[in-house]
Formats: sequence, C-alpha cells, structure tokens
Amino acid sequence: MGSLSSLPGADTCDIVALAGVTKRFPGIVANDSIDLSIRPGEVHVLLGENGAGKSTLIGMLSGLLQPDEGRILVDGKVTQITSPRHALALGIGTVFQHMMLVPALSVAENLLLGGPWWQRPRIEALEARVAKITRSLGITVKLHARVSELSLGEQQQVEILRAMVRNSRLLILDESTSMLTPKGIDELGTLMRRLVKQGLAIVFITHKLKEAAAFGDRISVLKLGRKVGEIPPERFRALGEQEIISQIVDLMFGKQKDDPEAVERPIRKVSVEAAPLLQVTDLAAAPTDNAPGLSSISFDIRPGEILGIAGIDGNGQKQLAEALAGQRVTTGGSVRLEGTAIEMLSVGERRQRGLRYLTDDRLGEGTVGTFPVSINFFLKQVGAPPFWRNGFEQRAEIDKRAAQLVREYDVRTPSLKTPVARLSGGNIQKVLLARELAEGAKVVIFNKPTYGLDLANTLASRQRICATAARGLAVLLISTDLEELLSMCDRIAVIASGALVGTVENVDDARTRVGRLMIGLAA
Amino acid sequence: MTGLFSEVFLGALMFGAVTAAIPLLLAGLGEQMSEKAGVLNIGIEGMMLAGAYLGFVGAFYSGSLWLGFLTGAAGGVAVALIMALLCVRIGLNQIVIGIALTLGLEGLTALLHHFQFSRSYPRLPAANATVIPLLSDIPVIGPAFFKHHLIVYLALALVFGMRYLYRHTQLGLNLQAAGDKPAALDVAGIDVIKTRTIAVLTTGALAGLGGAYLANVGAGLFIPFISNGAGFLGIVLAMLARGRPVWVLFGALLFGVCLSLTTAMQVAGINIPTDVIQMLPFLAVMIMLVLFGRRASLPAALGIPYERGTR
Amino acid sequence: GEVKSIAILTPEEGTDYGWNQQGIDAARAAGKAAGVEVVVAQGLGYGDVRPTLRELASDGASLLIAHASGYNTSGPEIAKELKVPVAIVDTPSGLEKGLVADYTLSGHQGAYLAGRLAAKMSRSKSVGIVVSGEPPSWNSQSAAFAQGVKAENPEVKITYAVIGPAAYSDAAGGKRVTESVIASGADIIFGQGNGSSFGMLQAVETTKAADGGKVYFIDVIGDKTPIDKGFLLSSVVWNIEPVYAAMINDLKADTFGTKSYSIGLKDDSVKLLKTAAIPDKVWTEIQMLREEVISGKIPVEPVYDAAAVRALMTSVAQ
Amino acid sequence: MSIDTPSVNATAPDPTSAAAARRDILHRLLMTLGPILAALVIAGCILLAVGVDPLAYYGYVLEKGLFSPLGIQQTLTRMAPLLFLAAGLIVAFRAGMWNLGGDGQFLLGAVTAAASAPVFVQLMPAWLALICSFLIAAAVAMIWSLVPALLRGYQGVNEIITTLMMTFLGTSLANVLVKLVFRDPGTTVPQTRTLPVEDRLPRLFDTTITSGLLLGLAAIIIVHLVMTRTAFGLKLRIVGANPRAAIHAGLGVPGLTVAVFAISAGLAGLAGAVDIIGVQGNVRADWNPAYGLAVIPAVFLARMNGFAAIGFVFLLSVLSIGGESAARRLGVPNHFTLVLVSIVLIVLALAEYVDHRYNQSRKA
Ligand SMILES: Nc1ncnc2c1ncn2[C@@H]1O[C@H](COP(=O)(O)OP(=O)(O)OP(=O)(O)O)[C@@H](O)[C@H]1O
Ligand SMILES: Nc1ncnc2c1ncn2[C@@H]1O[C@H](COP(=O)(O)OP(=O)(O)OP(=O)(O)O)[C@@H](O)[C@H]1O
Ligand SMILES: [Mg+2]
Ligand SMILES: [Mg+2]
Repeated sequence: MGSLSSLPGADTCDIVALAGVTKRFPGIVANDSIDLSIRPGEVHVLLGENGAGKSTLIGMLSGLLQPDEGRILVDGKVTQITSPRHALALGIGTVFQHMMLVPALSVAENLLLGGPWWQRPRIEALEARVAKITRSLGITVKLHARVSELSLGEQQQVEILRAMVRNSRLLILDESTSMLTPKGIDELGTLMRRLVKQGLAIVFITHKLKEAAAFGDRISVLKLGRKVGEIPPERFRALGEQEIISQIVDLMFGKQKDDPEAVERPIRKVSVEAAPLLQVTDLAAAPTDNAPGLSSISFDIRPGEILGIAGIDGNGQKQLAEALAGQRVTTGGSVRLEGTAIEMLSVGERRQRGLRYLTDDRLGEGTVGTFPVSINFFLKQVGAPPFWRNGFEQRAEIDKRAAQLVREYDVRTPSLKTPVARLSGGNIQKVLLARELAEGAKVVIFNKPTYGLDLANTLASRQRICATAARGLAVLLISTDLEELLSMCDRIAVIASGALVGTVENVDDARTRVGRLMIGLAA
Repeated sequence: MTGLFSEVFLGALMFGAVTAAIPLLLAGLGEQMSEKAGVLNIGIEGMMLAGAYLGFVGAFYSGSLWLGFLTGAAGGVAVALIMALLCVRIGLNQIVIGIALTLGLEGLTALLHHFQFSRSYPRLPAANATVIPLLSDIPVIGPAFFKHHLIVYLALALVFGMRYLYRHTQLGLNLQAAGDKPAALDVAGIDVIKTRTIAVLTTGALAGLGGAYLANVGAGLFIPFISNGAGFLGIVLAMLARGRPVWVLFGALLFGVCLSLTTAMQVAGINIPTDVIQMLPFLAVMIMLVLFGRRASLPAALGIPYERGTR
Repeated sequence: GEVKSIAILTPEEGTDYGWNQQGIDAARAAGKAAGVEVVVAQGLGYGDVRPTLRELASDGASLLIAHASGYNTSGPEIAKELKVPVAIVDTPSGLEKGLVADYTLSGHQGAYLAGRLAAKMSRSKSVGIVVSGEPPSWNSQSAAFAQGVKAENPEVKITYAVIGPAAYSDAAGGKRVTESVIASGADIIFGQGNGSSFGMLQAVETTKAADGGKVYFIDVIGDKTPIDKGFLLSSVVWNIEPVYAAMINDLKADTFGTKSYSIGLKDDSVKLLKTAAIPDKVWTEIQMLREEVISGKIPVEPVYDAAAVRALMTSVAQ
Repeated sequence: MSIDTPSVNATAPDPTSAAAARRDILHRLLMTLGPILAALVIAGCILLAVGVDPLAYYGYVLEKGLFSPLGIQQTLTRMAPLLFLAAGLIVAFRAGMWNLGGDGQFLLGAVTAAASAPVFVQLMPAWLALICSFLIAAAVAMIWSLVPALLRGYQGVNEIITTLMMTFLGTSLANVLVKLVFRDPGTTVPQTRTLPVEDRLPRLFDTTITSGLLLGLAAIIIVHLVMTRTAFGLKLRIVGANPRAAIHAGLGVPGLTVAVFAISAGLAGLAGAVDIIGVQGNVRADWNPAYGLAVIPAVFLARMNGFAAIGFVFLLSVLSIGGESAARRLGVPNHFTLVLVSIVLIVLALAEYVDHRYNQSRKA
C-alpha cells in the first residue's frame, strides 16, 4: 500500500475523498476502484447511465453500504463510515434517490427524527431554526403537514431541509431534480450556488446534462462502475455550456451529436378530419386526503396525435391518469374510446379495448418486484393465450416472448428469472414500455415516462413514444419536464388543481404560453 | 334477587373484572409497542408463561410479591431476547419464531412445574391491597377500583406513561418510524435494530409482568397453561387499539367486564350456556368492526425484518 | 383368561389430586393386589388417543382402561379392531362381552351428603358451587349437592357459577369466580375443576366470608389433605380400585363386558372425607344420612345434562 | 405487511448436468437433516438435565413414530388433516392474507361433517354421503370466512384481527352446536352422533392408514400446482406480493380476496371433515386439537412450497406420535414434545437463514 499522498484524490483540502473504492453485489461490480475528491465550495456533479454505480457510491458515503475494498478519507483521515448516524456525525447529509421520510409523521417530526430518545421533541427550537434556513434558501415548508399529504417535490425540499438542519458540511443530492418543475430546478440550482458559497461541499447526481453544466463546478462520469473521466473546476470554468456537454457526451457515450437533448420534433401528420380516438368530457373525481380531485376535464386526442399534460407535480396528473385507466372512481363525465363510452368499464376491460396506462410508479404498482422479469412483461395479460392456455401457464411461450421483448427493448437484465426489482429504474421502465405497447394498443397514457432515466434511455423512450403516435395511436403524455413536452407533443394542456386551465398548440411561442399558464396567467 | 346484588357482590364482581383485565392490559400494551416498531410479536403468549412461572417462583421462594414481579418481567425479557435476536437482529420470520416460542414455553413451564410443584401445588398468601383513602369508601366503585395491589395502579399509570411516550418523546417518534418506514429512521441516524430490540424487550417485560400478575395475584399459584390464551387476546387488543394505549385499557376492561358479567348472570340464575356468554365480547368487537371497521392502520413495515441497504 | 398387564390412559398428568390421580393410583393398587403389571399413559390430552391405544395393545396389555369420557368413542373401536378388552366411562349402553366394559363413575350420592353437610355448617346460610366446565360426572355431583343442601334446609341459598366452557386450567378464573361467589354471601364452596380448582382453593384461603370468618372448601374425587392449609371441609372422594379389581377378576373369569361398574356410598368407593373442621355431632348426623341413602330411603338420582343442571340451579336459586 | 413470497422460476431449468440437480437435492437434504440433528442435541441437553437418556428417548421417537409398522401408520394417519390445513394456509399466505383463523374453520367443518355424515349415510350410498358431508363442511367453513374476507376485501380491515376473533368465536360456536343442536341423545357425554367405523373413509389396504391421507396429499399437490402453474394462482400471488400492482393490472382484488379466503377456509373445513370422517367419527364438546398452531410455522418454513410442506408435516407427525410414546416410556411428561417441536422449528428457521447467507456470499 503506497503512502497516502501518492493516492490520487487524497488532497488535503478534500472534505471527503475516495481511494480505490470497490463495491460488489452478487453478480456485479457496482463500483470498481473509484477515486473521487469532494471539496468545500464545489458542486461535484456525478453523471452516469442507469446502473452506473452512482447510488451505490452514495450508499457508501452515507453509511448504508460498506466498501469491499479501498478506503474513504474524511478530512484527510481514513475513516470507516459505519452507519448513517456516523455519516451524519461526520457532517455528511444525503437526500436519497428514493424518498426517505416517514409518511405518517408530520414534516416537523421527520426533521426531528434522530434526537436523543428520552427528550421531548423540540419543536419550538426547530421552528426557529427552520425559519432561518428557509429564509436564507428562499423556500417555504409546511412544518405541520403530514408528509403523506405533500407532493413529491415538496417532500424533496423537506429532505434537503433536513440535511441543512443537521449542519451538513457535505450535501449529497441523488437525482433530486427529477421530480421538480423547471422553476424548481432553477431554484435548486440557485440554492446550491448559495450553499457552496457558504463553504459547503455538494455532490449532485443528475441525468440532465444541462443541469450538470449549469450548476456544477466539477464533473465525474461513471460508467459500468468505473470512473471514466473527470472535468476539474479549472477546465470547467474555461468551457462554455455546449462544450461541457459535448465533453460529457464524449466521456459517456463516445462521439455523438452535439446536443443530444435537442431532439428534433418528428413531423407527424395528424389528420384534422379524423375522428378522435379518445374523447374526455367533463370528467370529475372527488378529492381524497392527500390528492386533489378532478373537475370538468375535457379534451380529445386524434389518431397519431400526442397531447401533453403540463403542470406542477401534484396538481392531479396522477388522478387524471388513474381516472382514465379506471383505477380511480369518477364522479361524473364521460370517456369515449373510438366513440364508445368506457367510463363504466373496469381497468381490465378498458385495457382490452386498447386503452393502456404506463404508470409513473414503477415499483409501487407497475411491477411485482419479487417476480421475475419475464412474468412482469405479462402482468396485465394473466390468463390470456398464448401465454396461458386453459388457465395453465405456458412457460416456453412466456420465455420466448419475454426474450424477444428483452432484445427488442434492450432490457439489461442478468436473466429472465431475475426479480424485476433488482433491475435499475431505467430497465424496469423498459419492461413497462414493452408491456403497454403490446398488441392491441389504441390509446396510451404515459405518466412521466422518462422520470429518472439516463440520457440514452430517455431518448430511446421518447423515440418509442413518437413512434407509437406515428403508428396512428393516440398518446396522452403527462410530464413535469417542459422540454420533453415541447419536443414531442402536438398540443399541450396545462393542469392546475385538478382542472385543465388551457390548451396550447405546440408552435413557436408555446414555451412562453405554457409557462404563463403554469404560473396562473392567461396564455 | 335484588338481595343477591349487594354492594359487596357488585364490588367483588368489578374487582374481579379489573383483576382479569390487568394481564390483558399489560400484554396488550406490550404487543402494541412491538407492533408500533414493526414487529408482530406472536410469541407473547410464551413470554407471559415465562413471566408467570418465574414470577411465581420468585415470589414463592422470596416471599415478596415485588420480587416476583421482577423475576416475572425478567422471564418475559429472557424470551423476548431470543425473539429480538432471531427476528430483529437476523431477520427470521416473526410468525415462525413467535409460534415456536409460544409452543416451547408452554412445554417448558409445564415440564418445570411437573418436576417442581406438581405434588405440593404451593399457593401464595393474599396479595395485600393498597387501599386508597376516601376513594375506596365509595360504594361498589371503591372496592372495585381502589383496593388493589399497588401494581394495578402502576399498570394503569403505565397506560398514560405509554401515551406520553408515544406522543411527546423522541423515542415515540423513533418507534413509529421503525414501524412505518425503517429506512427513513436509519438514515436519520437512529439504529433501527436497536429501536426494535428495545421495543421487543419492553414487550417481554410487560408480558412477563402480566404473566406474573396472573400467577401471583390473579391465581395465587402457577399451573401449566395458566395464561389460557391471554397473550393472543393481547394481540387482538393491540391491533384494535391502533396504537393508542388508552384503547388497550378500554378493550382489556371490556373483556374483564364481560367475564364478570358471565358470573353475574349465573349468580342471578339466568340460564344461558356459558359458551354463548363467552362469545359476547368477541361478538361485540366483531360487530363494531363490521359497523365501523375502516382501514385498520397498521404500521406499513409490520412483520418485515429490516436490513440496511436492501430493497 | 390370563391377565398379564393392564394399561390406563389419562388425559392429564396423574398429579392433580383428582380424576387422573385417582384413576392411576387405583389402577396401580388394583394391579398390585392382583399381581398384574400396570402401564400408565398420562397427559394424553383430549385429542385422538387411538395411536396410544393401538401401541399399548401391541405391547401386550390385557386391558386398556380409557379413563376419560373423551375416549369412549375410540376405546370400543380399538377394542373391536384389535380384539383387546377396553374399559370406558360414561357409556352404560356400550357393553360388549369380552371387549368393552363401562364404568360410569358418579359421586352424586356423596355429593348429596356434601350438600347436607354444607347446609348444616354454613353460617351465612349461603353456599356456592363453582365448576370449570360442565362434563356429565361433574353435573351429577353439582345437582346432587344442590339437592342435598335444599333437603337439609330450603332456606340456604345456592349460587352456581361456571368459570368458562372449558376453563379447566384457568386458575385465575377459578379464583376470580370463587371470590365473587364468596362476595355474594357464600361461606362454603363446593368446587370442581382440574387445574382451576387450585385457584378456587386459593380464593377460599385468601378471602374472608361476609361475617369475617373462614370460608370452607369441599373438594371432589381426590383428597387434597396433603396440600391443605386448614380450609378443606371435606371431599367427595372416589375410590376406583374396587372397580378395576372387579374388571381384572371379570377378565380372568371371562365375564368382562357383561356388566357396568359403578361406585357408590355402599362399599365406600364414594365417601365423604372426614376432616377436623367437621364437628363430631355433624359427622354422626351425616353418617346416619349415608345409611338412608344406601338403603334407598333417600333417593338420589343423577342429573348428567348441563342444561338440566342449570335449570335446576335456576329453580333452587329463587 | 407483506409475506416473503418466493418467486417462482418462470424459465425452464437450464439443462445443466444432472449432477448439479443431485448436488442440489443432497444439499437440501443436508440443510434439513442437519438442523434437525442440531435441534435433537439441544433438546437432548434438556432431557439430560431432567435425568433422562436422550438416546433412549430419540430411539423411541424414531421407532414408535417412524420405523415400526404401527408407528408409521399412525404417523401417516395423523398427517391427513394437517395436509389439508397446510394446503389452505399455502393459498392464503401466497396471496398475502394472514388467515390465522384456521382452527375455527377447522372446528366448524368438523362439526358440520360430524352432524351430517351419520344422517347422510342412512339416506344414500356411503360414498355419496361422504362426498356430500365433505362439501357441506367446506361450504360452512367458507361461509364462516366470509366476514373477514368481505371486511378485508371491501373495507380493508386487517384480517389478522378478524380471523383471530372469528377463531375464538368459531370455537365457542362449535361447542354450542355440539352441546345444544347436534347432540347425540343416546349418551350423557355431550358429543355428536358417531359415524360407524364401517361408514368412515376406507383404510388403505390392510393398514390403519386412513385414505384421507391420499386426499390430503392430492389437495396439497393440487394447491401447489394451481398456485405455481396457473393464471388463477398467479393472480393470487400478484395480489399477495403487491396489491397495488394487482389493481393496476386490472385484477378484481376484492373478489380475489374473497376467493382466497373461501379456498383457504374451505380447505381448513375439509381438514376438519377428513379428521372426523376418516378417524374420529364424532365431535366431542370442547374438543379443539389446535393443529393450526403447529402447521403455520411449518408452512412458512416450507416457503409455501407444497412439496416441502408435505415434508414438514410428516416431520411434525413423527415427532408428535413418536414423542408421546417416548415420553411415556421414559417417564417424561408429554409436554416435552412441545419443547422438542419448538426447538426443531427454531433451528430449522436458523438453518435456512444461514443457508441463504451462505448462498449470497458465494454468489458475490
Ligand atoms: N442486488 C443486486 N443484484 C445485482 N446487481 C446489483 C444489485 N445491486 C446493485 N447491483 C448493480 O449495481 C450497479 C450500480 O447501481 P447504482 O444504484 O449505483 O446505479 P446508479 O448509478 O445509481 O443508477 P441510476 O442512475 O439508475 O440511479 C447496477 O448496475 C446494478 O446492476
Ligand atoms: N441492495 C441491492 N442489491 C442488489 N442490487 C442492487 C441493490 N441496490 C441497487 N442495486 C442495483 O443497482 C442498480 C441501480 O439501482 P437504482 O435503484 O439506483 O436504479 P437506478 O440505476 O437509479 O435507476 P434510475 O436511474 O432509472 O432510477 C440496479 O440495477 C440494481 O440492480
Ligand atoms: Mg437512478
Ligand atoms: Mg441511482
């Protein structure tokens, strides 16, 4: 073992440095001798495809996982981060990729978790402290609301706030922008800048290269568990946004086109005279404890058309999708598929008629995590031939078709038998896509189809969605990512508080008009 | 017949109801704590039996009821320790281990009783009551509620202690988080395993104490299978109470009162088979469930062992 | 026929100072007297004893004594299956020559005397009956006890309480219910229950009667004198040895299965336990009553049915 | 709350060598027998402590529970109701429903069979009578499960509470039925009329083994195949593993919930019926063998696999038949069998954990 100074990344001004850190999971090396230095005053952006090993790395920094090899240096000293508690004590605060709040507790109680057990929770002290922090961050947090009543975006803010309340010196944000609106993302960016100015170190994981270029100081790129490149701050400052992006793309994918996110909107012919495939009239649903209701939602989609639903997360998008799919009870209005009313049909019957719903909750409802990949392809066809005959499973048929879909949709899985929850989010998404686009689809509802996907997967998914429309299907695309909507839709409707506040043709000034609608102004 | 229902008799009936309710209360409070923290503790019947046996042994040989309660609680903790090791620390199936512990303690305590007491059947003297001045002079209510052994008042105080614990302390928050979303508790820097272990051991102590009360005060002796399903009733009470200690108290008293009602009806000469009367408390609860039974809010992670970093 | 060994099967361990212990002790005594080996299978529970019956038969037992009313379906079946003599209880109609004999044990005559005794001795003119379940043999004693009390003194109040449908090991229940019955005024408790009877005993020992004096306990079947602390007034003691001895003799004489066996006051196979708590004068009176019962001058009919017992109790409670 | 449902291999076993398969079977055998041996050693220490020779004890357990013709017959006969119960629990647990009310359903099925069979055999041919009794026993148990099923399916009321309550209620109700409704007027003992031995389920060949054993085996194997190979079984497993995914996939979750309870309870009812019609002949008041308490852990240890469950049920039967005999011969109270079963369950659970850990570290 060489001396410390000979190890790359073991710089004295690092808060945390990784030296040759390796982590293996059964069958895979998730992190392969990674060196990394994290410094105060810097936003260190971690980039990499789905499954590249970013979250694993974070797991080790936050005490959830222990490295198999290599070491972690904190303030220059080799430190074993044995538990999350230890990590917090070292000043490492993490906002995890998956929500880490207790839904049944209030925001305040969640922030208080972790105090000495015999104490009364010190709400008053917390209130004062939170007030100070939120003022300096420019966010508002409903301290006494239950977490289960907050939108995902609000929950993410609470998690960031938690890290701040804990006096973190190093703040780790794992895909924290995936749930935010463009405005929210900008705010988070400003916030990060403000924090690093105060001397914090930030590790920021994202799949969006523009965010990386806009908010970062230093960029590290992971690929298949290895670190394949780093852009240090000196270089970073010297380059413009486009140059940075093209460098990253070089690192991640080899040479490619300049701005991969600037997808050309494919030109599709939507025939104006064609009868709408999907007609929704005055759809309404009652609000529940933690979700807004729907009121008088009306729109129609013609064959080959993509209708976008824009809006800030938590404004009824999910309720709309569920109401259309039949998973949510409606209190009025009609839904017509090819002219036939389907609002009284069950989920299964609607699917049978060609209405497909790709959920945004992949693990929660989209898949059965413990079941093999192969079965998850056919969850919505259980009992249907040729995969089941007379009620009996035809394993050969299932496997044959599953293997075909795995190839066709490029699902990266160790085997067909692998429990689907073991796949990375992007690959789970491909399974869902394959399932929903199977034979007989006429209208497809996509709910946040690229949420959390890496660049390549995002592009592939978008292409599939466009191809879907091009085949003459009607597509309803729900997304919080305005760029995505602008790049794909024919028309964009804006939802707010469970009602459509306006619909805009996706032509030149659509961006401004949608933006105005989203912040409550007339288009 | 009016003569039958003298003050003394009614007082004794209510006194009996409270006495019968205390073991259920302690078992229910204990189970509630485990469940809050995400552990379904089916071994509670075994913990009660361990508490009953050791509690009796302690009280009998030392001559001190208090020492008996102490050894009883320790017995419960000893069984809980096995449960905590197997189910919390290494994550074995809680139902398998719970049932196994119950079966094992049934057998073990019966075995020990056989070798130790099955010829002499020792019995303890009456537990001396702590008479609360003034209050105990109220007719019927006085003898029913204010002439019990001190441990009864402590058990009642415990209900409010638990309530305070759950509502107003950090530990209460931790327990709830351990049951609802253990990963969130873990990343907040609290050891989930330790939190759950504390909960399970507390359950053991309470169940053991309940068993000791059952043997030492309820019966004044130990015989095999003395708990007679009280642990399982405790599980039912804890689940019905939905995390609220005061509801456990109400439930335990309901069962105690129903038992006394059985006696009262018989003494009054009402000719109803005991099987039918026996069904009353369950029937009452079932009807309540049918009428008002909305989604029972059990902790989301109940029964699921926690292991850091898995999903 | 030849009798080499007999086996007795009991549902609980033979250390209960009651049904199981009396059965096992009697079988041992009868076997010893006849020079026959005795195999004891105890603590078998109330489930299926066919496996044990078969095994004991295959081990060569000449007689299987199925000493529980729960065994009276399986007993005759195994007797027929394996051609081994089996003795069962509570089934007088089940006799089969050479195979099945019945011994219906009822201490009702003794319980009647116990009732007379209780009525004489009760200071408060109020007595209680506490049972942990309602099997036929207990029912007949409860009923006879009540009849005895009323025959002695119609003014004496009787309180009847069942702890629970099958609360045989509910000692705490036994204590609780007994305390309630004492609170209702009773100063003598006639108690029947396996494990729970120790709870009744404990209640009697730790609770004072309304007049501040002692409460007394009347036990059944066994003799709890060895563990008494001075509260045992009497017991309706069953001695089953003559029954088993007669069975062995009948087996030898090839007359097994031709008659039912029973116990009663006449041959002292049912008798009232004399304790120091019973004044000699009272005891003499009881002994005279015993003669009248034996002679049939006082008829005591057994009542086995639980509903009938409860109806009787309701009528005498008024 | 979720039950750790093992995923069923969807792909055909790869055509690796038969040697691997043999090694796997050997491994499984080792992982079952090893822990049992360890459990016997632990229990042996307790025996030593009370002054009993453990070797003699286990010798009797094996001889009287397994290796003597009489013993093995008794063991196999004891298995019949346990297999039905295990089958019912497999359905429920795989579908994520904690049916802890098996004992109540069992008793009501038993009482129904005991009440109906003696009547039916006088009205129709014996085989038809028995089938009818089986059917109505299953039906009554199903109806009994309707309350928890509907509450869970349509109101979301947790079924652990309701099934536990219903089992307390069911036990009492069974007693009331025996004592007040179906009581045999011909005896002082409160019990139902007795089905004559010759009208009961036939015995196998020349043995005392009840043919209920075959029915039980058939039930559990059918259940296993249905749960792992059919669309219906998959639907139930989806509901069990992720109810939200089931709703999303368009499955009628409330209906399936009711179906699960009906099947599970029906099988528990059949367990009662097969015990009565095959072996007992009648139901006595206060009779409650409480088989459920031992079968539940067995089903979990078997990871809800039908074939493994057969193995564990067999083990339980050997222990209970042989243990009783050994205890008697050596003067240990019969309660020791409970201790032995408990230790075996715990050590088996531990062994499974160790095995799982070992496999994981090997793959890493
Ligand atoms: N249990 C497991 N079995 C097999 N492989 C695993 C397991 N756990 C992790 N891996 C592997 O570890 C690798 C790194 O995972 P990690 O979560 O760090 O990816 P990531 O970079 O965070 O991806 P994403 O961008 O999707 O968040 C993945 O490729 C995955 O295949
Ligand atoms: N504990 C674990 N055991 C096994 N594999 C794991 C584990 N944790 C993570 N993985 C693997 O890590 C990979 C990435 O997991 P992760 O949850 O980070 O998804 P993801 O890569 O972030 O997907 P996305 O970026 O689309 O959200 C997966 O392929 C998964 O198999
Ligand atoms: Mg990710
Ligand atoms: Mg990740």
